[in-house]
Amino acid sequence: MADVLPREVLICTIARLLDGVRHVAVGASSPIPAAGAMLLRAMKEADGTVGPRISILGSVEHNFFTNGSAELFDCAGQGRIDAFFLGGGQIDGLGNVNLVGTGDYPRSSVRWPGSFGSAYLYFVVPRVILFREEHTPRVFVEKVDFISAPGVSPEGVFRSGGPVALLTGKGLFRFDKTRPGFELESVHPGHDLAEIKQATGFQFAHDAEPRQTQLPDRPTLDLLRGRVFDELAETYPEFAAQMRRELGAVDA
Amino acid sequence: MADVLPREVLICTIARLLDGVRHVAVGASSPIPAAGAMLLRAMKEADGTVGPRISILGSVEHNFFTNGSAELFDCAGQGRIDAFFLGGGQIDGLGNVNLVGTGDYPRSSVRWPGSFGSAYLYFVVPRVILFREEHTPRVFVEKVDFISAPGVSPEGVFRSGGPVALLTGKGLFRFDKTRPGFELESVHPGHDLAEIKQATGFQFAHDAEPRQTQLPDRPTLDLLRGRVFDELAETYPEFAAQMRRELGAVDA
Amino acid sequence: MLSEPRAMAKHIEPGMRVALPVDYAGVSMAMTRPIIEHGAGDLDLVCVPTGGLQVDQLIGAGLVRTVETSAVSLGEAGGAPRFNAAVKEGAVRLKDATCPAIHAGLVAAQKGSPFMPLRGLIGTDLLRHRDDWRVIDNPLADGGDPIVLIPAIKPDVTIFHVPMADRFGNVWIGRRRELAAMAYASHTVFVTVERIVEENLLADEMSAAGVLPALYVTAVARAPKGAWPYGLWGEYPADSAEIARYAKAARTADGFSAYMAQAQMEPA
Amino acid sequence: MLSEPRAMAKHIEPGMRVALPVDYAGVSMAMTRPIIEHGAGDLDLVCVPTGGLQVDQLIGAGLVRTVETSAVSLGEAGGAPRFNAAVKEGAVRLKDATCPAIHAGLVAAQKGSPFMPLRGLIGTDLLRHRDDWRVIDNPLADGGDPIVLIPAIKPDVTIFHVPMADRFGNVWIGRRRELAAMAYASHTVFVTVERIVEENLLADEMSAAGVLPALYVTAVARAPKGAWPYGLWGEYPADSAEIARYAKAARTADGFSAYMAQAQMEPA
Repeated sequence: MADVLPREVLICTIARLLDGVRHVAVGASSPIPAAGAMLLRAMKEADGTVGPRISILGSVEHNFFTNGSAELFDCAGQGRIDAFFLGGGQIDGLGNVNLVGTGDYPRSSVRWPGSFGSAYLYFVVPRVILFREEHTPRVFVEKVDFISAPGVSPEGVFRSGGPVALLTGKGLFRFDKTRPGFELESVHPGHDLAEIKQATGFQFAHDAEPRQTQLPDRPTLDLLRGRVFDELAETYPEFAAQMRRELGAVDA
Repeated sequence: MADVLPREVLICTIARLLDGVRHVAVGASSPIPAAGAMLLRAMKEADGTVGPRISILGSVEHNFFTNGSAELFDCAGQGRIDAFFLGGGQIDGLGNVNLVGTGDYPRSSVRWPGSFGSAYLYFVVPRVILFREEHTPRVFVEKVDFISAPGVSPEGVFRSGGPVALLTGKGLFRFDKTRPGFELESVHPGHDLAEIKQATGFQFAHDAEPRQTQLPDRPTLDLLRGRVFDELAETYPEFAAQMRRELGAVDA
Repeated sequence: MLSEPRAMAKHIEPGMRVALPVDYAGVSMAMTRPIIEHGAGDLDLVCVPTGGLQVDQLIGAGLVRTVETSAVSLGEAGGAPRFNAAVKEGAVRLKDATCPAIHAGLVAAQKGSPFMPLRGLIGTDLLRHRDDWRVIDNPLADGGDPIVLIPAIKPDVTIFHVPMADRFGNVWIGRRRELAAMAYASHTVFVTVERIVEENLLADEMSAAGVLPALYVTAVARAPKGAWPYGLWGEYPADSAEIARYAKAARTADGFSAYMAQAQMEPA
Repeated sequence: MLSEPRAMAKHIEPGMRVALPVDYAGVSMAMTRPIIEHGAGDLDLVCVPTGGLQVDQLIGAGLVRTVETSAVSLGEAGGAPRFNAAVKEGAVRLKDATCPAIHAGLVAAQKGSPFMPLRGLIGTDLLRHRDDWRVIDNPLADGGDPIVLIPAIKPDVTIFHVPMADRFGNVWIGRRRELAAMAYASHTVFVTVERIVEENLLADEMSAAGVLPALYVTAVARAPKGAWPYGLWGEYPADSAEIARYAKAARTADGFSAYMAQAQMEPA
């Protein structure tokens, strides 16, 4: 399986994390989450069952909304969105996400765009997947400088959603909201526990010898490289082309 | 001026009461208020100024709304509707309106349709004109059996609107919210104070010899019988036809 | 996605909260008799924001437990006879409302909020009889500013009729956006339509603007003239003679039964 | 009703609260330079719900006092350089929000309500820095259910760009209904359009469904390619090369001034 690209591992892992959802929403510039959702849909349809509905924000092709930019949030508030992805300039060990900036607010030394819908969606979407390819101590910090959206809430606070997993370029973590904290579930090929520990600014639970992230089987890979990259190209042409270039380099 | 029909007096009085409004909303089955609003618009345009915008609920021709049946109320809440008409199965001397029924609620002995939007619009439309042709002690009672919408509110209650006048088949009253109560402003031709007192179940202020309701001049009447009845016929064909039949009978 | 009225009616269970639109917005009269045949009772109706023929017939058939509404009438044809009789007998529980309060409850559900504030209402007997509405002192003012909170209205089922849907379940509601509000707020949405079109209504920006997406639609059934004897905007006018005929017939329980027993369920 | 961008910009006064749409909804870039030329400052911007090029340019021109927004960025072209610089210098006051909170504030204004409740937010630093938001205990629950109230957002002016308007001032917004929400909530609404059409857009049910009625529109001006370098839905794509060119130029104040001084205000 040396011919599986790192990003293909990510896409296939996302498809697994999404298994069972009816409706997943994906941000406008999130080709890997979108590819994961499309792969799950393709797999379900290949099995003769119904795949998830995929709403891609900002896409015309995958826009099922007709009520302006408020509809995504209304839809989530109605319980009609089962899964969503969040990134973050900083993510800490309690699942807190910072999309605003570093240093003292409001005069942040580094300012990021802002919290977008995270301060709401993180509370009401049951399966939020934290996704950030860059796995460094700069991103995964002990404590975020600004809480755009908290990982957990005190008892009594209305919360039907929250983080279930954190997927990075090096590994996959599950979020345990009872503890609360992350637990390393698996390590991607080419990485190891020591490296992940060094790259992570927060403490996390882990087995002594964590297992490797599950790799896709041949039929899944065929589906991904065929139908899914075709579909992906409609919305993310540059990303799909790049993936295909990288595959070409591997084959050569 | 013997040739002015009683309903023409009502229509012309309504046009006077609406003077200065930018936007008036009229119920679906309210041809006389609609005619009054259309007459005002025609008079303004004849003077070379801008007449009021007229929204007729349920009309296609005069429907400026595109956001469903909530839009009228939103629009009123935004302060974009200056005048509205309310009737009522019962109206009392404090301007309280009952659109629900007589006797003990909820098992009303006579049940009317219900309060519609009155419990909101009466509070937020600055110039509400109470209009009921039938002027009897059955309608104009000392105290309504059910308050669909109150004529006045205690200090501190948000209220940017309320009743300004009560127009009936016999006369015109002004509403004085400081007292609070009605004051007879004028009596329509063919009626007198004694008759109105007998027909009204609540006390009201009045001059010893109240004046007669102002009658339309010739140009106003021409405008009404020409352009306004034409416009009215688009939305209320039966009412316009009946008015013209009655005018024909007078002329004959 | 594609169904037929009788099949959709079977999903209505006793005790469900059912939202129905105002007479001019697109009433699915085609669903009325299937619902009555199916016979699930103890329904809690929500009229958005007022009710008419359909509500009167469901009450006449004995299926209704409560009516939340701003009014019930047959318009030009007068009062709603079975509703009025049921009120007099105490056979239905009333939740008398005002139009924007019904809309506010639906918006709360649409937004996933437990309530919406609404101006007006204070000092009315509507408020006095609604123990589900709550008056609070506006927390954003300096005190002494009472305001009413309307709880979210979350219907189990919404039922309406519109001109068209596409094969994917996208439903064209045009400017009757209260139909979208009802659907957003509801668990299940049944729609009857004059016609099913081949093209995807979301594919063109012009038609998409008036679409309730399939996301919110449980099933769609074709029912030509499905609003009759009500009219349907942009399609056909109301049949006021038929509504008047009903109004007269339904003055008595027997007259109502005789009217409903008639075979004529669609215009000749 | 019919006007032109420069004339509309003259109605913007110092200290006004100005609502602007998200980059893909229809930004009236055609109004940006006229607003800057006119020069009214101390503006309180409300981004619905996020801001981009236009917001960055108004900040760069020194016209902005506060920014209420869920984010400001140039999308694929990266961070918004003048916004980021102003944040670092403390030159603008931030009212950091989250998308549904901006929508909630507009809906409150649309409904004539003083506030709207919103789930989420509790425990965020957004809430901690917003003294205009208020946490209350949900009065409809049994206690112990905190919820945030968002006050009504009532902009003085809303400005956006769409494909068309008719001669009567009816504006076609299609499915971008946040533009309607902004207009409902605002005192004054200025719209630029690609074209003015002859027919009344309200006369046909299909086009009417996507119309913001003239009732809410203060003035309309024709401005072909008026969203450029942003795209306009159903009309033309974004010019990402131009946006990237701006992003690079505006890294410094001088670069920004040089870019804005260029004569090219429309695509070649």
